[in-house]
Amino acid sequence: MAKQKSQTAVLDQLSYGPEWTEILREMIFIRRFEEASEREFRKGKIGGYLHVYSGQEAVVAGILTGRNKGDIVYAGYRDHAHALLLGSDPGAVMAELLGKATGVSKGKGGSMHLFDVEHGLYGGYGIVGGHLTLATGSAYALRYTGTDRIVFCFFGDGAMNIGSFHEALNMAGLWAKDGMCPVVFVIENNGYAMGTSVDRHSAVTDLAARMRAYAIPSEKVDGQDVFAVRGVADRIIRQVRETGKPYCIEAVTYRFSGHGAADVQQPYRTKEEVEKQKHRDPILILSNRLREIRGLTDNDLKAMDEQAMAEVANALKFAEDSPEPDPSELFTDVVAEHGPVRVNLD
Amino acid sequence: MAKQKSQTAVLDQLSYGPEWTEILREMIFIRRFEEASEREFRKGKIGGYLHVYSGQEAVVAGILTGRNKGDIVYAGYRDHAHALLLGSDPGAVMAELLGKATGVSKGKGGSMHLFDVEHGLYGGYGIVGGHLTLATGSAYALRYTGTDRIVFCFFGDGAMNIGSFHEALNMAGLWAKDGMCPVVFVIENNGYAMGTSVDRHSAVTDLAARMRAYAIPSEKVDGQDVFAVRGVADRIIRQVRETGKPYCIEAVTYRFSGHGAADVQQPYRTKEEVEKQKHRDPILILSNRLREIRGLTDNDLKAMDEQAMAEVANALKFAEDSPEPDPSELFTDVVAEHGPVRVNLD
Amino acid sequence: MTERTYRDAIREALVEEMDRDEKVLMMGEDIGIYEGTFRITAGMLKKYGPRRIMDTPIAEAGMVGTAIGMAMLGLRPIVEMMTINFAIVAADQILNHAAKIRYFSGGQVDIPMVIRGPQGAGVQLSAQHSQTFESFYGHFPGIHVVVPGTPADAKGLLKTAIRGRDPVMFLESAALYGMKGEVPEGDAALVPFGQSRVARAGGDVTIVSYGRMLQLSLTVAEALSADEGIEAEVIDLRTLRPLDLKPVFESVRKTHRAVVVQEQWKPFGPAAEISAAITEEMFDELDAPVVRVTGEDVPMPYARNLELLAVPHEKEIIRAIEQVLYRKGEGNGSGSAGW
Amino acid sequence: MTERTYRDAIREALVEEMDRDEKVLMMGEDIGIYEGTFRITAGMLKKYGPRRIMDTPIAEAGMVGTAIGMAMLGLRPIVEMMTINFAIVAADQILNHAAKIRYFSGGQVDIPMVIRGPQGAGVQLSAQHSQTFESFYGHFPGIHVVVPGTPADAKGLLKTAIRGRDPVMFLESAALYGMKGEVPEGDAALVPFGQSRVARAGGDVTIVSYGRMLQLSLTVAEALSADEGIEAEVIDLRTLRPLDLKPVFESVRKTHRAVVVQEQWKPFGPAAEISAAITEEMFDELDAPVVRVTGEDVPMPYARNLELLAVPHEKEIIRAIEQVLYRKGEGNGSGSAGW
Ligand SMILES: Cc1ncc(C[n+]2csc(CCOP(=O)(O)OP(=O)(O)O)c2C)c(N)n1
Ligand SMILES: Cc1ncc(C[n+]2csc(CCOP(=O)(O)OP(=O)(O)O)c2C)c(N)n1
Ligand SMILES: [Mg+2]
Ligand SMILES: [Mg+2]
Repeated sequence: MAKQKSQTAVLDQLSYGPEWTEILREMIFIRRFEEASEREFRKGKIGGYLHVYSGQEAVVAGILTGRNKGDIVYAGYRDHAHALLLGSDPGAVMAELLGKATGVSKGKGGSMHLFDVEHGLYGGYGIVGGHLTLATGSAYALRYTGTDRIVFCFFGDGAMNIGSFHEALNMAGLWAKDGMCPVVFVIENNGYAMGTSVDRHSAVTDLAARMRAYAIPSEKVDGQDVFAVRGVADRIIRQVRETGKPYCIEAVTYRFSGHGAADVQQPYRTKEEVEKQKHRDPILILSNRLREIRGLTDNDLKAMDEQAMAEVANALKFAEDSPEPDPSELFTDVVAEHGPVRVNLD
Repeated sequence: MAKQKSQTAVLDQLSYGPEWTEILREMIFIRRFEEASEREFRKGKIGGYLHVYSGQEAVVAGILTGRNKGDIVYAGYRDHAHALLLGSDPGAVMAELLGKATGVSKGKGGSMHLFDVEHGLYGGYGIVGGHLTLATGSAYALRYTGTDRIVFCFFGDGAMNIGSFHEALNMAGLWAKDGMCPVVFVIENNGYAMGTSVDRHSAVTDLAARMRAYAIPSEKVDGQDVFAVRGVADRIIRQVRETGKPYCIEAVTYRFSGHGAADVQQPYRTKEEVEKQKHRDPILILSNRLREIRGLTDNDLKAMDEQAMAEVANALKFAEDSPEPDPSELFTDVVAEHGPVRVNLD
Repeated sequence: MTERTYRDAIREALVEEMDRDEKVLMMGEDIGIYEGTFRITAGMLKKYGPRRIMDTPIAEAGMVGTAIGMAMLGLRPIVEMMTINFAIVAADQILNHAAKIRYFSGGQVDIPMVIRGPQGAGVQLSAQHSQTFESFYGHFPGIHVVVPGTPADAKGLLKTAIRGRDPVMFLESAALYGMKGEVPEGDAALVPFGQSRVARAGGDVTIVSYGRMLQLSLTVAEALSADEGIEAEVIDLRTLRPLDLKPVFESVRKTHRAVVVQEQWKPFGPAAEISAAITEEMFDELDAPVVRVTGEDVPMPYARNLELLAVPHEKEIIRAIEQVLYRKGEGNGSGSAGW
Repeated sequence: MTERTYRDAIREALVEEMDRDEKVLMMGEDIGIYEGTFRITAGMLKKYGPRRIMDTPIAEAGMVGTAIGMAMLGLRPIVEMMTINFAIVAADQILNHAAKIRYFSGGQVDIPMVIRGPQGAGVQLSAQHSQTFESFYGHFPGIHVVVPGTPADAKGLLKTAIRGRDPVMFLESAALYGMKGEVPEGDAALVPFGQSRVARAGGDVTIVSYGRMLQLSLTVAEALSADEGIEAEVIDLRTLRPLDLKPVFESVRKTHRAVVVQEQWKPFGPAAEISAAITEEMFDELDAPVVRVTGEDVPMPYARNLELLAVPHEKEIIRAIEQVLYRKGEGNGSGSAGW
């Protein structure tokens, strides 16, 4: 069904322009970047928690390529892909993972707290569901100051059961009445909250349907098919920007790696399940489509992949060569006296 | 519609037995008790916050008269009626409001924290929505130990927008799958959260419908018509007891007094609105019904009312004559060393 | 200078800043149509409209979190907590988000927001509604904690809070709303954070306090002066984060004796920090150990007689002063009506 | 006595109590099928089944609140917080409900429940995931706060917590999970609350600590003994509420000098209470002001080099000891590898 929808969505919305090759490039790059970060974690170069996006690339790629400049993005701790797609310097992102002074957050945030206001990324949060309220407030602020910028708020299926989710969505539903809440809420439904499957953590497993409790319209989309995601995104983004009312997209996707780099055994799912899902690798789906439609060849793919790996290698080299934060940084950015002002409305 | 439903509900469920005269007695008594407590507050005999139940009597009366002994009740801070209906000594309830040693909570809780484990009342809570999680856990405990006792959890329309409501209901919906959550959730929808009308605090104004987000079945009932409430309650209580699954009743009611004793001006509603609602006084509705059906006379009513006022006067006298808590009570009941054990499962 | 109540001083600060800067807005439960349970926002919905005076659902985490999202984009939201007790519901948004985002973002955003509301005991609101939170919030770097003890400071510190670039917990004393005092007009009222002040000069003993306990301490100081000729110097901390102890140290260097007065529970309470800091700084100057006067270590009871026993009173402060002056017992017998 | 890791000591306590009393059950995120992020509950779902090992949604307030409702009816729920940081989300349920219901009900119910999980810094979890909470919870009457510093205490105090009648915040040190030590079997392991202990005897200076900082203090004490012949007496507080300072006072009466070591921020932190209490009790016995060794007053940074600078180290403890011994500077030059 989702498949079908995607087809029509695509035909409605988009030509099969060269842009799709770019999107494929992005997705391959994200995959290679995440593979590298997992390697660096195992080498001990990356500390703390590390949550990668492998398998979910079509969600971020399909939605954020439809954004306008000036739009604002909030993500959880699984946030590398969001930063990369928004145009953060891959070197600065990798440097953040390595805790270097050149990191997007000066090495103070790490993998869970990527922050890049210049490119619209307002974090990068480690408390499940904690950022939904922030996204809702930012949407109000954008409207309050009369811009037509909108907010994208990404969160996992598991985040829907915590109180702050509920409070944020009800407030968003109320503010929607006055067109004061332009947010695209994106459920990155990868089927699990760590080791707990959706049917074990959510009384209602049709997650998009739960938005009815807040009078927020929603729909499901095949999160492995970037055509489908982008198709929905283009329509919804236009609508949210025009109306100032929130909308929720449930992207049904799958995570290929463990929850975090420490999740090796994965007792909550079978190898077979993962293998089966890999037949629906979003990169595979897009590249096959482009073979059909644009005559993409193995050589093209190989070239793209080599380019991606080269760029990742550069990013890693940059990060490795970068200095640690200066010890004085320990005491900066606690309160304003030390921090720069960045008012992003004027 | 609700009216109709009530009729049929009644015919389905109940004979017009003498029991109804008792229920009327209870409701009149509660009304008179609340009027007295408001008088004592104005006299300065009652401190803190005081929230009375006047106008909502049919909700508690219709639901709790259907309970079994051993069932457990949780309420918010608007909890006098619940205690009285459960059989707490009116003198001890009034003594609690006056902060006396003979109060149900030894004078330590006050109006918002009536507690009477003997009669099944587990409080009495002042943080909006804070007790829904407790009720859900108690329901699990009752099932865990193999009893068929159930929990009643009363809360206001305004409590549905806070996080703990959401977390409790989703957990209840999950535990329902194993029949481990026998709770009757009762929304006392009196149209306002303090001065904020339902349409201004809840994105979805059909409150019962919001339970779908938790896979918890629900229905609305006319909360001013005790026949209707009791009719629904009898059916639901049986079902919840049998299945161990939660159910939600939205009782549409109205509060005749201010939100609290301090809410005098009530700028959020008109005198006309209140007057209009008083035509639907639950005591009026029930007494008129009993006139038709059981030939209740003015004298009967007069007698009931005089009896109620006499009982309230006694309760007040008992409370006034009671001593303040002993100063040593300041330091008791902080941790167990000082408190009695009351394990209520064995 | 005009005489104002503590409540009106707060109102005045809000109105002046709302008039001054369109980016300032308020949200809270029943602050609009209902005009606020303490009427701090009376008339404001009419004046500023629903976009700037926002009635919210009962959702403290939602209020604080959305305010953070507004503040990061340059608005200056003020969140009214009906009482500060309810902010515990939003503790994660305040302590794990508002207080930390500047840091883990590497300083990429300001978070100019104020969370304000009444705290403290005194009108039989019992256990869940009678608490004070200076040390609870003061322990965390990244937020400012303000506890005004006079109408002038209520206005001046609130204006500073609203114009700042960081989250501020602005803890008002419900019991002081009716208190009157001289309040400066406009910008003349501004009071910087981190500047404790000498509220009363004296050479015999130092009393350190803030908020409602400051007024209690001043009453005691006057009584002691009149009845026993003891001149207490009273220091008003005003902000607990940032915490300015310079005036405290200077005073103790004179008096060699200090008493710290706080309303809430003693264990791990604010007075412990002040006491420890004084001792660390000037151990050799102290003629007596610093004594803490605090509320009783119990949840707040409802009954009037018990509530009165639970909070600090003049006589405890006096006893503490006698203790540091090694005059134990004495004053208790003194005929002063006050005690 | 058998040698166990701190982690296995906790497991053993849980298993023994689950076996002993059917009313004991556990809930938490991913404690069942996933077997716990720190594998504390590995194998337990299989052994006890889903009714007693309950996987919950991500809903800390829901977990704590439902546990209170179970506890009031006589069950003995144990809530695992994946890390204690997440308990802030449930702060209202813990501090305004669990800690107060006994009191405002006039003592009508027991609330036998334990909230447990790892806390502390050390593995680059950055600002939201690296905190410790002893004073945060310790300030509130009505809950017990336990901070075990050895495998034996981890087991003994947890068993006591589970058998108690009040809510307990059981704060484990993530950094100690791998630490080994002798652990008694069964009931012999029980350790009562409110009994601080002398972890190392010595006559020159008193070090007061608990949890991970206890181990750091012991390391320093040994090094100082070996390298400088300074014999430090180390007191392990074990529980911060109830707080037993008798052994501390006795020790200081001998040494006349005290250093308090805590991991978290200094302002309004746990060490302030200990320092103030010591000074109040025995001002005249002190030859030097009590010195606090604490983490830096900043949110925890991610970068390894910065995180290392943010938490207390041997050398700060040594510097503090030299300070109370008026040997400033000296030891820094000492060749000891440790520092
Ligand atoms: C309030 C809170 N509780 C628990 C955690 C620990 N935790 C981190 S990620 C996670 C699972 C989240 O699952 P989901 O929301 O589906 O996002 P996904 O990881 O699948 O992308 C948990 C429980 C947390 N970070 N915050
Ligand atoms: C968490 C929290 N926030 C705010 C309050 C203050 N308050 C007390 S009652 C109330 C309104 C509740 O309305 P509703 O739930 O509809 O119950 P009703 O009073 O109408 O019976 C509010 C805002 C509170 N007690 N707790
Ligand atoms: Mg997920
Ligand atoms: Mg209501």
